[in-house]
Amino acid sequence: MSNAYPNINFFKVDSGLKSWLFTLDHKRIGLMYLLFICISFGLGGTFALLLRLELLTPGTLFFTAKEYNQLFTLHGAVMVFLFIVPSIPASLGNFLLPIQLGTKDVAFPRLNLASLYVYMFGAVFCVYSLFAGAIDTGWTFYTPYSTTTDTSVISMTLGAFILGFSSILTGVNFIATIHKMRAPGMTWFRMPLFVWSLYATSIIQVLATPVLGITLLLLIFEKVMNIGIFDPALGGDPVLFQHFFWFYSHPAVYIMILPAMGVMSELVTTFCRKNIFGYRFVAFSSIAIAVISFLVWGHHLFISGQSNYATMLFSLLTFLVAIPSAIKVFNWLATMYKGSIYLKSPFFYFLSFMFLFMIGGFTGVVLGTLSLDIHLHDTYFVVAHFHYVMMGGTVMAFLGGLHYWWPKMIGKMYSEFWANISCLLVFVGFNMVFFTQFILGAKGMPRRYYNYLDQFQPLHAFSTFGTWVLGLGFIVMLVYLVWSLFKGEEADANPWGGITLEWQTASPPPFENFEKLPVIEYDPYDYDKVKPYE
Amino acid sequence: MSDNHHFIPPLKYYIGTFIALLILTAVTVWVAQFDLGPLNEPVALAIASLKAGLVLGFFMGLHWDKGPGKLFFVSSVVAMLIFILFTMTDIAFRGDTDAMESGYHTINSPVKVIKSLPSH
Amino acid sequence: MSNQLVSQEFIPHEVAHHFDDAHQEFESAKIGMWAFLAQEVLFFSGLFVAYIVFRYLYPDMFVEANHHLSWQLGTINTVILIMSSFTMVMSVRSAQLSQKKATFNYLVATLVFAGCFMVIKGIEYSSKIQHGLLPAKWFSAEGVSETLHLFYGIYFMLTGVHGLHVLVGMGLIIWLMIRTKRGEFYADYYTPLEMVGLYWHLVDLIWIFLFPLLYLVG
Amino acid sequence: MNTQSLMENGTMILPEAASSVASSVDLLFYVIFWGSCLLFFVMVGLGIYFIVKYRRTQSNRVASAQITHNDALEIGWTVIPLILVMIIFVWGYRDYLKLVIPPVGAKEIRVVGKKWLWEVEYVEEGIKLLNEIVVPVGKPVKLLMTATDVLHSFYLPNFRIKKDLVPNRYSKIWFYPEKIGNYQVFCTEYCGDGHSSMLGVLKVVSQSDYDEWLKAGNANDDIPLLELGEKLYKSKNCNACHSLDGTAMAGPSWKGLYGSKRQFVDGSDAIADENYITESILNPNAKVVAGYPPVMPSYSGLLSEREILGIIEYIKTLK
Repeated sequence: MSNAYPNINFFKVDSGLKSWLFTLDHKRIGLMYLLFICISFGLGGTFALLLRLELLTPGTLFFTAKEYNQLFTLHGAVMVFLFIVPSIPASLGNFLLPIQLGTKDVAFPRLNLASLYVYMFGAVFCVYSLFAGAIDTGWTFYTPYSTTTDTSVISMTLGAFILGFSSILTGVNFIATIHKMRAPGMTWFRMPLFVWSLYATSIIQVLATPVLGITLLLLIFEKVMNIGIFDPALGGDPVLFQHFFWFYSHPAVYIMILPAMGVMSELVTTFCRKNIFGYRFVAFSSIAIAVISFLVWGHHLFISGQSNYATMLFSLLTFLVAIPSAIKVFNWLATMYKGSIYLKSPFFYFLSFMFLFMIGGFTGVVLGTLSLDIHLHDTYFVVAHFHYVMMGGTVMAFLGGLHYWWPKMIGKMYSEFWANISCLLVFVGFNMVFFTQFILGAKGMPRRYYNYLDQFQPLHAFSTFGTWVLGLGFIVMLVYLVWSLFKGEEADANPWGGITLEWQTASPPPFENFEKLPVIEYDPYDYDKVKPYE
Repeated sequence: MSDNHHFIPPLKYYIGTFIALLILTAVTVWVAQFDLGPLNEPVALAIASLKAGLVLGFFMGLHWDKGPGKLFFVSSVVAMLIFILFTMTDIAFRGDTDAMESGYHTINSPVKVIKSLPSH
Repeated sequence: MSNQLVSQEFIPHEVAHHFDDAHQEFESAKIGMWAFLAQEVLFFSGLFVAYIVFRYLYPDMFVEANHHLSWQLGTINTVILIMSSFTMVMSVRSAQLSQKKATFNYLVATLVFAGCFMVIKGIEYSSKIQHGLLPAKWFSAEGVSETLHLFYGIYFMLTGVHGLHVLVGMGLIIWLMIRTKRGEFYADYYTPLEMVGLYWHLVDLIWIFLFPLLYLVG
Repeated sequence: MNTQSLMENGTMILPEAASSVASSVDLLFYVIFWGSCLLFFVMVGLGIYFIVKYRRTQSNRVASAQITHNDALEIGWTVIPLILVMIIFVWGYRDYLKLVIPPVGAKEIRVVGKKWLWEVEYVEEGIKLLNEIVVPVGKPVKLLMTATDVLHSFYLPNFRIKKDLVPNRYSKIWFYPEKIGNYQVFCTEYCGDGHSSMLGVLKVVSQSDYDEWLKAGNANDDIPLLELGEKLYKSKNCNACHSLDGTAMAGPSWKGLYGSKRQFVDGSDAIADENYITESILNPNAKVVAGYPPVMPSYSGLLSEREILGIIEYIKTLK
């Protein structure tokens, strides 16, 4: 079996639907993940457009209160569990991790395929929930509302429970791969920073996701047989549910953002042709974020009736997590200094990320501050903050990575002109939607409101207009990417002049990733030693 | 293929562990007959931890393991302890500041209430 | 030494294409397994937190509940699980020594112990059901404190999830028995045995903590 | 009942501060805000400068220097932000304690949150209000709150305070009103279909008005019945669940309700007359109309006989 197809690219090595459904090739699995993730993003985005449309005016426009509640719940649940948690690790990570490590595949290819099927199985439950009286609890499933509502809480939580295992399997696989499958000469400190960030992500996936599993299992049992642990009417404690839920869901936020940070490190080095500034600080800050992420979940409970000692402790630790994130941003900026900056669409996404993530980070400091959080908690300020981090951060990085690696994965180039247009539309639309929400929130507009006071209307309307610009940006992107699939120019092996391992093999890569397995002699971003452009 | 031959632990470790586990089970049941007051839980958990250590070290081979297994297991236990302890900082201290209500706003506080209210 | 044995009794193992050698394959599996076990610990941690929180909130209720549980049955089950752990580890050891028959027999013993554990668990469950000591919806016991159903909510979740792990383990052991019979495990390759062994010991490990917490401390 | 506008009053992005602690909270907000703006614009400026100066050209095809690290710089931008956020933490925590720990002698008012209204009770005075709290200016007030069904959260933007209401538990919140006016109360913990209608108002009045209000009680005797009913429809939050135009919300619409035949979940039916409507207000779960969840709270003790009559008169007019 080994080296049977040294030079044939992985698309051509085999064909037919079966060759995809039963493939063990990490590249094909990554692409299938990418497809499902994009579909989920489209679904979640559609819910977002609809719910913003309803908020164009106060009072009823198209939907009833219940339908609106279902819309924002589905938007949250689909975006979090189906899109953003697996987005970068399972698609881009799956495709690139073995290549960047200089190996043929992940450690457990069958487990990798299993995780894809588990993902699809979980997705079936989530989609079923759409039709069986869509869930209306908010994606946080807070008790006792979730235990008393008559919507399809069970199928959605079961879906999320199953998706959790998909995430765990990916994490286990990546950990074993990074520990054991590195190419000869690739020491820990010669790994690309994207790999470091995936390692940190995997730690969180493995250690935090099972708690989500048991939480949702308890919630399901709570609904089926009233075990009462979270039900105040039976002597249970609803605030305990919030502890359980956020013990996973806060680290999960870092499952979402850490791989994005890894993508940023790749983009900035390649497009500046420069060694990353402070490799070890950037690498260790990923691990630091992973560790600290387990210590801060209580900042979601500042007004829940949690004890004041816990509140103090969690606020203190929350501030600590700001530091490694700040280090990364400073280091990326420093990397640009004296570089040779190549202004192409992936780098525009890098710049968007920097811009938006900084705003997300600064408002995070505001929210971590106890006295201010009391005012801002559960207002649009929080909504805007996490969209700046999740969408302005993770989605921008996802798009940046997608554009950066698209020629590598597909072997085709897309239209740079339309890519720039779409990046601009997304950036402008995004700020229109969410910057207004900072003001709304600070002025006191609570979140999850179907109806609102008339005085808030101008800003709400502006925000809704923004979603149309944003939506247009994504439609443009969809068009030129699909177009490039069929009509795009053939891509070079190394269109950007990168020097990490994926750029040293063909586009698309051969079945076993490299013609000859590489031996690593340099640091990953050593542009003094490796000069692909000469 | 010479590097494939794994280290095979001597049998005495397995038998020793087995007997020690049985003895410790007997001990924990025996100790439970006595009421040690606040020490009940710590003693039972200490014995359980000792048993767990034996299982981990010998049956699961961590004693001989050169890979990151120990690190993984320790991190999972640490994560669990964080989960327990941090949750308990909430559960065990709710209403903790009730006692401060009589005094707090007199501590050089810039809250205007102090000046205008004689009760402070 | 094993080449001869392989030809007679065993099916030689083929290293998967993406690994350099069998050693890397084995070590990868082991790291993956330890990562998975870490996941298992955290999965149970939620139930332990629930236990601790409610024990803190309702200490008297836990003392009362303790009198309902039979420490004798708990002790027997503990001993059974320890014995099954021992036979499991002996089975792996026999495979390391390429002793096919012993490997198989130890697996059978492990399976039998696991079965006994589940039977005793069943006896305990049926007596709880008889007395109506069940989670809230079905709780019908009389003359006990109001919140006792919370203890049984936690009790059934803890032992139920643990029991589910035992059942999964039994399935895995049967799968191992079939593969052993076919002669797939020998000195150079026994990865699945080792991995299921680790899993089985973890299930034992969790019971080691459940036993004093549920049956003894009261 | 109009509350003062959150959008129009106040500083740049915060609503008007109406309590003693709010000004200190706002100061910290703006300190972080302007500090962040400064750092943000320095970073963005540097970024733009780098892009312009170091963009790829024929003469700049290769990075002009490969700088791998600079320990002093990196330790600097690790330690300095750490110190800054620790200062913010301590400041925030000190203000937090002021916000959550009530002073002695604060007037205690009970608040119960339920789907989807606020029940307010003055225990000493024996007054019950709905979605409305009346307090005198210049006296600290403590709210002792609980919920009866799901989580709710009591939010007073002008006072910068918010607290969850948890079933089976009491939570408390306090404030010191400094200015006379009507202030908006929101529910900020998602609680179902009527979440966004679970509004209330805090009326801060002068001491003399307050004393007069206490004396007068909560009588609505001088308003004609029909007008009273129309007023109560909004002020008692009937509008959260009952529409006037025939749309089904959490509860049946009031349009054409009077005199119609009602089909109940248990299969029985009845004509909606005065007695039926009164029963539905005081004991809503006795007869639940088919197709609707049994979520309406009882208004027993919250509405006087005259007020119920007013509502019935009002329903009669909705054909």
